[in-house]
Amino acid sequence: MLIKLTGGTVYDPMHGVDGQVRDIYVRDGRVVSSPPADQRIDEEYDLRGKVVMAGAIDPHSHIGGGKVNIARTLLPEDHRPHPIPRTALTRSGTGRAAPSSITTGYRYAEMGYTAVFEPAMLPANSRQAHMELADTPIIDKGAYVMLGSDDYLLRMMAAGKTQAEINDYIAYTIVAAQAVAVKVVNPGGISAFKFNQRNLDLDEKNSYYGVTPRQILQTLARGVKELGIPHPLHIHGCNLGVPGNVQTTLDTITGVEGLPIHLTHIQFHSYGTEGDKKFSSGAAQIAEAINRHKHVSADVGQIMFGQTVTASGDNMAQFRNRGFATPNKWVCMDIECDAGCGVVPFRYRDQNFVNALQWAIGLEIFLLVEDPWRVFLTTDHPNGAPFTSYPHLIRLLMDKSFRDANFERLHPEAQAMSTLKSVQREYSLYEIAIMTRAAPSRSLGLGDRGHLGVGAAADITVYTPHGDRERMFEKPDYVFKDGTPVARNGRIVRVTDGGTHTLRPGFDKAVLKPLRAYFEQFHTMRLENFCVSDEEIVNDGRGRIIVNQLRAGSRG
Amino acid sequence: MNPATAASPTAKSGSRTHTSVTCPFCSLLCDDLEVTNRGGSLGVTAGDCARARGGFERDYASLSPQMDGRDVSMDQAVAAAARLLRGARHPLYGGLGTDVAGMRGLLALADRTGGIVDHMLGDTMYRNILAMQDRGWIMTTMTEVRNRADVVIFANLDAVSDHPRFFERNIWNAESMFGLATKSRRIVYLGEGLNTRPGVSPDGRKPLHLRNEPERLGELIGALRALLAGQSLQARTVAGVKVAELTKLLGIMKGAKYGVIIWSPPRLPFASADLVVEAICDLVKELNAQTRFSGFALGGNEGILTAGAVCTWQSGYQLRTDFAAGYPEFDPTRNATARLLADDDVDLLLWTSTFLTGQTPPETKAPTVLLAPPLRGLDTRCAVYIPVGTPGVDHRGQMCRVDNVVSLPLHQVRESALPSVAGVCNLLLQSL
Amino acid sequence: MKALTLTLKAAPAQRVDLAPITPEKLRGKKAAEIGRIRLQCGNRTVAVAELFAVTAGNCEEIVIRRCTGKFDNVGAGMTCGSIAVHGNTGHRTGAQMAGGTLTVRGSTLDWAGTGMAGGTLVIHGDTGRCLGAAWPGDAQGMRNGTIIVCGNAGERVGDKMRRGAIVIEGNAGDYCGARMIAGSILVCGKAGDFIGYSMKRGSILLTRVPRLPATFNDCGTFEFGFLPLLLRSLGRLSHRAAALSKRASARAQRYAGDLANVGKGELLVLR
Amino acid sequence: MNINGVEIEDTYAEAFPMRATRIIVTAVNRRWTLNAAHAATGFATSVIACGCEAGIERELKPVETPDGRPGVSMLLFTMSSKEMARQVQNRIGQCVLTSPTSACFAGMGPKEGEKLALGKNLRFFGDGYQASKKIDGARYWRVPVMDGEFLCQENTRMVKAIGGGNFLVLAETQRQALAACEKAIAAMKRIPNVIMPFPGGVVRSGSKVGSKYKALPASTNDAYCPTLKGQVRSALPPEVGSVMEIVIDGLDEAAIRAATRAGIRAACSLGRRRGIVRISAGNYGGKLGPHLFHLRRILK
Repeated sequence: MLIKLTGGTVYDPMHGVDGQVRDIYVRDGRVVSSPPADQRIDEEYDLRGKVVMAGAIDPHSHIGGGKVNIARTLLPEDHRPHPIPRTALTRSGTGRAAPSSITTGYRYAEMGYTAVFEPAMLPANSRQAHMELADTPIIDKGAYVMLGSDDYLLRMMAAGKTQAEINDYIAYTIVAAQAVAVKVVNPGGISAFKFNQRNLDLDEKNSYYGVTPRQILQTLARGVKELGIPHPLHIHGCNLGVPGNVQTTLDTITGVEGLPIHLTHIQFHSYGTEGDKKFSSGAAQIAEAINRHKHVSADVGQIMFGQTVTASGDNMAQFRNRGFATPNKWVCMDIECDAGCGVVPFRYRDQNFVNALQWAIGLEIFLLVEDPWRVFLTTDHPNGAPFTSYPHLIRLLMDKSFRDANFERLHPEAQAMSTLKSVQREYSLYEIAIMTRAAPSRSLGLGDRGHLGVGAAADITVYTPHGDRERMFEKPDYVFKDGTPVARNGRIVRVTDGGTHTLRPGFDKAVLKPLRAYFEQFHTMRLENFCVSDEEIVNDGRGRIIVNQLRAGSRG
Repeated sequence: MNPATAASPTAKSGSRTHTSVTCPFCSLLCDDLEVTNRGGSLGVTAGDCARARGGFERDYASLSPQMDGRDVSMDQAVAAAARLLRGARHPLYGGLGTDVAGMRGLLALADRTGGIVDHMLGDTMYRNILAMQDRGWIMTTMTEVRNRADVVIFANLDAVSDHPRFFERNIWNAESMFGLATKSRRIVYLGEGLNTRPGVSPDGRKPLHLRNEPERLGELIGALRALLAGQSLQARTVAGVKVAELTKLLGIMKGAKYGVIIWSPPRLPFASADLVVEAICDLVKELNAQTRFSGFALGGNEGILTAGAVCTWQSGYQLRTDFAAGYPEFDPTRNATARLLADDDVDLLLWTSTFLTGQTPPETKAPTVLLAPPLRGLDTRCAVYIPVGTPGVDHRGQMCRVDNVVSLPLHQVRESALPSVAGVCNLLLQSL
Repeated sequence: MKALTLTLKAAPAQRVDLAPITPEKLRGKKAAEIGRIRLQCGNRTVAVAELFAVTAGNCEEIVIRRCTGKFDNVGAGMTCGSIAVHGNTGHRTGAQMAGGTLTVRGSTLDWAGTGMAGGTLVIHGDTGRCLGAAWPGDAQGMRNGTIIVCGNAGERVGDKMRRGAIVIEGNAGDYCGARMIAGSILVCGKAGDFIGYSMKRGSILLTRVPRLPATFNDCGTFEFGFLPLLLRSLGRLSHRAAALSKRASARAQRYAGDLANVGKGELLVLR
Repeated sequence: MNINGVEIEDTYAEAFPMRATRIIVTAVNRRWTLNAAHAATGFATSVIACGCEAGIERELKPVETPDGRPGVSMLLFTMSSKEMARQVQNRIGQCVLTSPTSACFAGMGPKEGEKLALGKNLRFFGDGYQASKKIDGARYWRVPVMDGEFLCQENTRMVKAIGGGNFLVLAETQRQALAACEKAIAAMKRIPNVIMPFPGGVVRSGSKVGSKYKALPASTNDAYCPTLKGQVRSALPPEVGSVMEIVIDGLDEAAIRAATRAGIRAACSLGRRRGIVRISAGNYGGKLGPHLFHLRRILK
């Protein structure tokens, strides 16, 4: 089956293609070079006047795993006004802030996304995360395994184990949990909360292990690098949401000794304490630090106004924020001496000073970070806003007058505290293609995804250009997943099952013996059963494992 | 093959022994069982308890699919069941005693046929879910209890009656991660008619036992909350317990470094028990202003947590969800099995039960399709009976554990020709 | 102009969602159009005309005859006009109603008046559980309006009620006024166990001392100036309330609680 | 024009816009309604120094009050809505809330004028133990106090009104002037929507604008002081030995006209034979207010 996409205006930053008119050929799910003139074309799509990009990639969206299902359970009132009826083709579902898994797959595909990454998979919960992701159709999935408050790591660090030994444990955990990257959330803080510590600053010791967040960050970042994990350590830092945490974030950037790191939902970590209300934007400092430190990338975690739910592994922060729960109900969990989670519904309001400034801070970071290869477009779904607000966010980045009009509706004191209006920058389509495709793909080491070169997987999204960029990005004309047309004008036309991105870093099998003993001694499940097997993911052919390459030169 | 996994049975002299087997017959999902298969008959040789033995060691009869009591082929049975489903104006998918894959299949059917899903223990589940949906909670998981809890309060339950190995695995475990001497844990029982012997510590220390009237537990918890808030009560006794004793209990709770209060929805068998659960959850939240305290819910047998979890991620709602309108609608009282059947609201019952109990569907005028293992003595008098295997015995599977966070793989411990629930659902879906 | 009348022809086998039949949704529609409205019945839909004989009339004033407990959401969401039901109704009768008058000359099943925001709901017979209560997950039950039940009510009358008034002329089940946030409930007959469970604020008016929860403290007997106002107001819709309004002094014994939860609610036993 | 031989001078009373509200106070019996109402409307003769002008409009029978107890309706008049809020809060807070068995209600319809806080702020006296009740669309606050519970409606309404209606009774002697005024007040009290804010409804110290003392904005109306007849340009005929004034605040012109008519007629009922010489009115040449009440037109 040979498909020709004819005459589209192509944006493919991985190959430096910035709006050139090109034909693209797809055979058996892959982009191929132009065939001989006499080759029969099975299907042709006339894309003259259309914008063509690779399928979009969301590197940070909470779409599966225990805390998401807790959020779903917690919010029947958010589902009720948002029913999704079944069709002859698609299953029914519900929800907006925490949509059902099947609906999540459809919605992403309809928006032209072809891969989404769950960023906070607890090892103890990895099986359920994969089960939920398996029920998220069409898109490819992947998950970052959460380390840093797990007893085994902290125990190893407290005992002075070597980096090599720790690397084996990290590698083992990635493989066992079927992960594609490593995430750390409030390093050591989730554990500290279980010992009744209510805050844990970068250099504050966990009261039981005596280990500090800085040490954990360094150890994990180094391990990730040495193991050749493509994506740098994915960091949700200390002091999330605390005014003044901009300093913690700057210290984190400089505190990892040049090791590559990715700072996630950095908007929530960019707060100063200036002004009458002791809350101000640290965006300029953060952006300046990212511009200067080339080893750092970030995603923003933009907030949008309206009802959502915050779901995080950081139960220390979530417990601290419980008073803001709207509606007034929330869940915190301590989990398996491994991690935790907190789910707090939240309503961001443009007439609330803090919320308004949070909105502005996120956009300031987007616009002040110069290199779009190092800042990714996220709302930390659903923490900042549901992922369905991406087209709106893209318009805010691409359209200054629209952005200013929205800015002028903010709480006046927040306007006074923000420099957003003085920022002239408008993102180009090329830059949007970088931050939503090429950059996440490169950062995660997805190889054949996120670009349109020969050999690339044919995940392709086609838009009709429109002055209103929100309209343009809301409902792409065509979405191809592995060469199959799955959505047309924002409607699903074919339901497929995506694959699961994983990594297979090598580790010394000697790590298994103490771990197995440790599980039997302390845990409530056996090591063998803790591992998520390949066949659980393949699931009789419904799923597929994609093993990504480690970075060259690594130990793997 | 994922190189990190390594579980394979050992074979010797005609028998095969499977280790690290997960037991699907109670929601603890103990996975340290050893199951020996001698020519297809199973024996639990390590990690056993009455439930595990009752599940693994039960006998199957050689039952074929049936229609109205007559043996038919699988194809005929599936066709008949599909015909019933197609014609149904409001089918109920009940029982739901199955694994993740089975539940996925049943939900696909329910969505397609506009049916209702409810579990045989749906009443018990909603004691927790309603409380959680109204107020949220602070909860903990089994490994945390095992390693961290210094005060453990059992509210209206003894744990061992429904989960025989709870104390062995989580309370009197020999070692703990953080140097907690498990023998020194403070155990408290609330309620009557409890087997409190397991609560005596290995060094002989007796638990504290307050004998409240079980159905007035909510009032007792309310009194603890009032006392914690600094209120004074005119009442001298609460639910049959002296206020002075409650004050003492509150002192123990406030003094905990990591306290855990455990309840079990099936052990709150009275109306509006969700309000009692809510009170417990509120008390836990309030205690966390100073110290660390968590809730922990037992119950959840017969796969209800699995059924609820899968239904939630696929539809947004827990069970008692109705797909009749073309999208999920949730009504925890109207969509309750007993009520739907009593009021003749549904015209077809598809009943699934593969674990320890519930293989006899409830009485109803509506035609019934039964998916259950071919247990000896099974009553198969219904419109269509389709024998299925037991997940974790006859085929692989996955289930969610009692603490709602951990899921475990289920293993196949004997050869079986029986289809899985998921397999039958797929056949039905194709025949609709 | 006489009322628009729907007369049930034959009882349906499955439950029917009657939410599309309210004055504001039918406004401007002719009888034939109304007859063509599809109602969800089990997993199919049926036309109104298949179930009911439709007699043209003023849509602001709807009469439903021979109604049965298979009909859910009767009058749900109505904002104006009136619906008079002859017969029984199913679940969620008058749910989320915000105005107008809904009268059921029979009994209802559960969740009548859940999330009600205004208007008047009168049930001549009995009602099931969770009258005027909050739907699972919702922060508030009844937010305004008045409910009168001439018969008995099941458990959890006014659960999480935020404002408005409920009169139960007969008996109320257990957990009456559970988690009340504010508002008033009058029980003329007997109230069940666990009254006022976890109530924050609000008043439950009783004619006899109930089984008192341990987390309510006796405050004594006093004159309450608001009682005559409230009883007179309720008396316009309820004979029993009117009788109490004439008979009772403003004196009542006050029990404060639930001390487990703020404790600013009260049980008032009329003297 | 004359009535019973009393001359009605061809002049007018000059009145000015004010804000007004009506508040109903009830209590266990008549005595305690009056105790509360007298205190609440006390020291409220003139906005010049009292901030407000207030008085009892009438007593209410139990069937007329919201809670079925004896009551009193009071009218309060101020120069601004802000001052009204302050006066109501202070007077109800200090004089009604404090008065045993009292309760306090709005005396105006829910659609009239604009909203005015009544119990809305007073409730905070309850220190968190106050409770609200909404009955028939109106919110009430229940404030726990030492004798039980103080019930106070959350809001009343405030309307545009008129202050400074008046007439002067010119008589031969002090005693005769007072007798005429007492008659007038008795008649005027039957008129709704007005109060006569001075003690007993009568003022003997009418004033003129300005003073020889710079600090004073007003001073005695020397032209009407009988004892100065020989020293100043007196407005009094020789036979007049005493002048008294009745000041009227009312919700609208019609009410003031009705009160003026009833008052003058009653005063004149004593007639010239009993020493009542003339009825006049105070004005400032039309400079002070837009409302002019021509005596002769009113009495026609």
